[in-house]
Amino acid sequence: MHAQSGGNLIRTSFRLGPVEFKNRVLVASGTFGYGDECVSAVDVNRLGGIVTKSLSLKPREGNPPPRIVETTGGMLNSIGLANIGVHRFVSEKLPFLRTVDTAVIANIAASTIEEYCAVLEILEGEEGIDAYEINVSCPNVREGGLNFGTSCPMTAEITKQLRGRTRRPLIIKLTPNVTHISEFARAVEDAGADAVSVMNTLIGMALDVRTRKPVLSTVTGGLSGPAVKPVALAKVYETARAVKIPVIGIGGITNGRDAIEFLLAGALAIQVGTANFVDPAAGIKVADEMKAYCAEQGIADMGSLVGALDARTGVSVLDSWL
Amino acid sequence: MHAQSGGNLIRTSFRLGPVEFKNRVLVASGTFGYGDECVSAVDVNRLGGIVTKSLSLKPREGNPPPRIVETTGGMLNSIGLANIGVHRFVSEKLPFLRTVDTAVIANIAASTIEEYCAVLEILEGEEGIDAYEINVSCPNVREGGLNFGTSCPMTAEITKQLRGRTRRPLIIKLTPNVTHISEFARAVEDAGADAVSVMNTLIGMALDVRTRKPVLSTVTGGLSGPAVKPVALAKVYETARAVKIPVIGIGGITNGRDAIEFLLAGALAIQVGTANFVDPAAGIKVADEMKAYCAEQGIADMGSLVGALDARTGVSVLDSWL
Amino acid sequence: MLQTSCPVLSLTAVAENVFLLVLDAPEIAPLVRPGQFLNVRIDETSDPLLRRPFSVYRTEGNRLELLFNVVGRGTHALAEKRKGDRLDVLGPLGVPFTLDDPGFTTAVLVAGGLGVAPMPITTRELLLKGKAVRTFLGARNKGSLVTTHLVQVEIATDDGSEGLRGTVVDLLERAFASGVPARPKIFACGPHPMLKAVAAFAVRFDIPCEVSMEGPMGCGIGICQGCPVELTNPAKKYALMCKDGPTFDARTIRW
Amino acid sequence: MLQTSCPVLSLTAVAENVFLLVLDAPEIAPLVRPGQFLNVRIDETSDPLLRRPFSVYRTEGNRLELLFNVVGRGTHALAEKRKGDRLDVLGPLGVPFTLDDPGFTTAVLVAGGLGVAPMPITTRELLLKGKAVRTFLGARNKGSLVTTHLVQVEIATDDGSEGLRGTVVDLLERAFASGVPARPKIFACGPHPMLKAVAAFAVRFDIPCEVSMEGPMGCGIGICQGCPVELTNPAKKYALMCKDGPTFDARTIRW
Ligand SMILES: Cc1cc2nc3c(=O)[nH]c(=O)nc-3n(C[C@H](O)[C@H](O)[C@H](O)COP(=O)(O)OP(=O)(O)OC[C@H]3O[C@@H](n4cnc5c(N)ncnc54)[C@H](O)[C@@H]3O)c2cc1C
Ligand SMILES: Cc1cc2nc3c(=O)[nH]c(=O)nc-3n(C[C@H](O)[C@H](O)[C@H](O)COP(=O)(O)OP(=O)(O)OC[C@H]3O[C@@H](n4cnc5c(N)ncnc54)[C@H](O)[C@@H]3O)c2cc1C
Ligand SMILES: Cc1cc2nc3c(=O)[nH]c(=O)nc-3n(C[C@H](O)[C@H](O)[C@H](O)COP(=O)(O)O)c2cc1C
Ligand SMILES: Cc1cc2nc3c(=O)[nH]c(=O)nc-3n(C[C@H](O)[C@H](O)[C@H](O)COP(=O)(O)O)c2cc1C
Ligand code: FES
Ligand code: FES
Repeated sequence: MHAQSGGNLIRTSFRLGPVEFKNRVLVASGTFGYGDECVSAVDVNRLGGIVTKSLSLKPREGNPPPRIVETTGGMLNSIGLANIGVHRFVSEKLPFLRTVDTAVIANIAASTIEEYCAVLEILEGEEGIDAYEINVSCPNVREGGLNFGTSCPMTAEITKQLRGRTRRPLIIKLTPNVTHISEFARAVEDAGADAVSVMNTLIGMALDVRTRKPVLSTVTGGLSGPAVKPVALAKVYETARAVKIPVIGIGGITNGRDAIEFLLAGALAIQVGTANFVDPAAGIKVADEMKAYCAEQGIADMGSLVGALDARTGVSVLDSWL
Repeated sequence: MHAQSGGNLIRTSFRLGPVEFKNRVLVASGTFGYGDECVSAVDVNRLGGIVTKSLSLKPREGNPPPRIVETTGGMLNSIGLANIGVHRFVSEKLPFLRTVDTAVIANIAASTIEEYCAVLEILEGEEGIDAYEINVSCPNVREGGLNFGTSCPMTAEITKQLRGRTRRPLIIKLTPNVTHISEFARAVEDAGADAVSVMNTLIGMALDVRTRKPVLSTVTGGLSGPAVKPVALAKVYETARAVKIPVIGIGGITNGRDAIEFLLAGALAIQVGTANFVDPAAGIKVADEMKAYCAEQGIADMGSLVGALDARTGVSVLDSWL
Repeated sequence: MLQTSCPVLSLTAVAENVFLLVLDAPEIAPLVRPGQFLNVRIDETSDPLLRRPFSVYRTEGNRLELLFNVVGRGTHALAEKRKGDRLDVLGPLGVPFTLDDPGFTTAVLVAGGLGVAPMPITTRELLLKGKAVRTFLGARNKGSLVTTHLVQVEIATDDGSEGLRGTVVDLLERAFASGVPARPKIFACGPHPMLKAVAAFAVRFDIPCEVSMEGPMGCGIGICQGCPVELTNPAKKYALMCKDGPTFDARTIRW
Repeated sequence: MLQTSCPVLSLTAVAENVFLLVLDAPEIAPLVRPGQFLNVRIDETSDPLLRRPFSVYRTEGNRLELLFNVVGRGTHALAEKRKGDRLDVLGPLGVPFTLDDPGFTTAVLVAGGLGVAPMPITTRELLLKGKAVRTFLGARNKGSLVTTHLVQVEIATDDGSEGLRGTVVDLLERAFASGVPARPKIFACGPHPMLKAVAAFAVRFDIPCEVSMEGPMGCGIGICQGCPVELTNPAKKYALMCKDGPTFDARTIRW
């Protein structure tokens, strides 16, 4: 896809395996519903892709309220993966998603490896899904609720199992709540993943000093929004230098400048999350601003920005005395 | 120390071993110099304590500019532990610090375990230091620059070595850039630490899309300020439930409400960092607002708030489906 | 649902800590149904980050009126707006009150505090539909009352500085004790405990009752799942306040 | 150094994208020395989080005047302030220009862009000290020039819309080519590349030169170590811009 901007033809598209994305802006899982909610306000066809809300095998009611709280420059959520379940997704949402002219990525969540596989196998039988994104930031019921995503072997095992069941692009969405995210990226690369998404939310917490209770019913929740952008950029940078498979950058992106920062740090594409709540058309605006940046800088192929960071100093992440 | 507030006597003081702190607000390492810079604008005697800039054995020039960049609701820094070194600290700064009526905590940084010990031993010979805080977020030159603070055995070893050399309270300042900070807290507790400070900065990054360079000369830096508060609170909560030694809460505290949140989550006391840059009197204001809160809520001893969070739901940190 | 940038026509203090904000919103204003709300972006900065939801108070042609209380940093910043400033507004949002229902002839409007906000637009529509309207307002004190554009108003204040000393539910009890209106239906808006009491009252008198709920919202448009309201329905535990509400049949809510 | 809350007396556009902000600051204004700066808290929110540094443009009794360019969100928000709004100000900060130096009789003020900001207060003090003053201003174009409260002004603009077409250093070269002032000392303020060129010029003519530097600051008061300026001194690699500067002898800087 070529976009006319400032008199220049700018190549905005990219490929992931067999899938062509018209631009590098996707909307992040859990921040755009199933793609049909915003239709009246947003022309979804102008997005590079839609990542669905995490789908589980059975419908999930989600956590009790309150589920969200605003923090400085961000928000905490503990939605509890409320979703209609993969079966209703297939019957109620997929028909619409087949009609849109943008890539559709089904995000999968589960509490056992078997459940991940089961959800994927149901979706494998359906047309209209371009790729899978696997949410590993889920409690593993077999391991006393320990998060899959904080265990490198578990994350690799999920990847391996799913890889054996699909030829569609498989993207593993990593959690930032680990010491070295690049270890996880390498593990899933070895297990056959086609790409990694970096990052899911940071664990955070807020208290109400009047009631002395946690604001969220689950005590802690996931932090997202502009506040986390610097952390996400560092994680993308760490990951992109560690693996050969593409990295999709996520975390606090609200405008085209933010998105370009992620590309420079090594992201092939980016996802817009929390910003959709502030402005349902945020994804489209980000895409337009990225094009405007390229026009201004005389960049013909946006892909040339990926990893094009000029790290003048030789100092590495770990040398820096903070 | 009792403070009159709203007609009530409120106990604001607390003890850590032999040291009595007049209130629960300290200023964080690296955000208040050596305590003498702000004297004209701030009555340091109204603070619970001053934590010095990290002291190393030799003076350190610090990193090349730029060393700081503002981010949404926070800032990144890569100061590079610029400091005058422990010898000049003793001769030039300690005499002043002996005259102030507040607790003085010397923060120590080093690139080998021997250097940690050497700095501590020099300070052991001096009056006027009430406690030590050990900054383990430093690259270990022996391990190719790997951060001491992300290795549990290293962090424990530093603690053990220093414990053998002092009877003054020993506080280990933990990095949040690990999967389970509570493991580190338990390890230093076992190694003889008297308390832990939670948390140092999160690793983050910012890019200049015009020059395509990292903004900081070190590429990545440490994120601090209100943006990180939710993460810090969750880390304090996780730590306080894992160890018996006190936790000192740090991260994004700018007002009394923030500070009370940390106490409820389990912090015995708190430190104010980045907020000092916005308002050099931030620490004093936080202390005043904490007292006002207690007066309003009819709390006679601020200590009764420590860990007094009412976690109504039984859901634990790890059960929550983010 | 539309997203438009609306110039402020005026901002006036109408009671203690209560402001009336009038926007020029030719696209949105004509579409609003009583009980719907707007999701307003306070400014372009990230502090506050999220939009803030407000009921529509009144519309008149292209004019869109909101009534708001200053409670935190968002509403504080909103109260600083001046004529000509522009606000990015999403709306109209949510499910309106069901005013067509032929089953009632008297609408009983019950509002606590800023719960009065959706009542003027609701009143106008009810009167157009030929319904009788009675209005019961509860407030902290006389100074915080906003009674304009309402009809048949009865008042309760916490401190007794105007009307009955007590809650709006006490007021309702008293009024109904001296005669239940013909074929009534209650429309209530206010703090959760008040709505709960009104819902219980409605059950006791077996009167249909719709409530307009409040609570934290992430997006206001059904994409974040951040605003669950617990239902009595065993098959569907939660509804979304922003999309399935904010108005609900009171009997469907688990109070 | 003092911290006070100062009411805005006026805010006026004085050139393209340039504003003059006048504050009522009875505690700070009388203390300010030429070349010192203020660290201004833009508002109470966390976006932007940090204060913003501005040179003092002029003082007059209790009046404290700043001149600023709108470049980002902080200065954008500052340009929205209105009379009566209050700003939390830290100041006066930093090391002033050394104007007492008996070694010079003619002060050569060199400013690029908003580097003109500290020149009026400096000019007044120099004239009071009986020094001769010559002023060289560089700007993008005529519309962005601010020439008030200056004396003996010569101008260069990038587009030639006023004065010489070229840089302020070109202007300086030309002026000095037609005669070097008696016992001169340069005081320069502007973007880093310009200061570097002026410093090289001063070395070439062997003229004493002080520069006022700019760059990101964390605290403005010496407690964050965030504002290093690299020195030529082998024993001391960095000075702090906020505490040891912003004015420096140009020869001490590693350009
Ligand atoms: C559908 C709907 C319609 C509303 N209509 C109106 C209206 O017409 N007029 C009006 O004044 N207010 C209305 N509200 C409430 C209004 O949205 C909040 O007062 C506002 O969001 C607070 O923003 P703030 O930044 O000032 O407060 P914050 O700083 O965010 O919070 C301050 C305090 O208010 C509480 N609070 C925050 N958000 C809400 C909320 N959404 N509901 C209740 N309490 C909250 C917080 O818990 C906190 O105690 C409505 C809310 C909803 C959901
Ligand atoms: C000692 C000192 C005195 C100053 N005096 C004046 C003055 O009198 N008038 C005036 O208009 N400006 C002055 N500045 C510059 C002024 O501080 C910046 O323009 C301002 O901080 C930008 O804030 P912002 O939020 O609008 O921009 P931001 O959004 O923070 O940044 C916008 C752009 O400006 C750049 N920038 C940010 N901060 C600075 C800075 N401190 N110096 C240079 N570039 C910066 C950024 O890199 C970015 O490209 C001075 C700076 C210093 C250090
Ligand atoms: C309300 C909310 C719900 C989310 N739900 C999901 C989800 O179901 N699955 C998932 O993988 N990520 C989920 N996320 C994480 C986002 O997709 C994204 O990774 C994260 O929010 C960081 O990006 P942002 O800062 O742009 O929001 C959710 C985030 C938010 C704020
Ligand atoms: C500019 C700057 C310098 C710092 N220097 C040190 C240091 O020398 N030693 C240390 O242990 N922590 C240092 N820190 C970390 C702070 O002490 C604190 O742990 C962190 O900033 C989080 O708190 P805050 O959000 O309140 O700033 C520094 C932080 C900043 C912002
Ligand atoms: S507020 Fe986002 S779904 Fe209701
Ligand atoms: S800006 Fe903090 S030391 Fe200079």
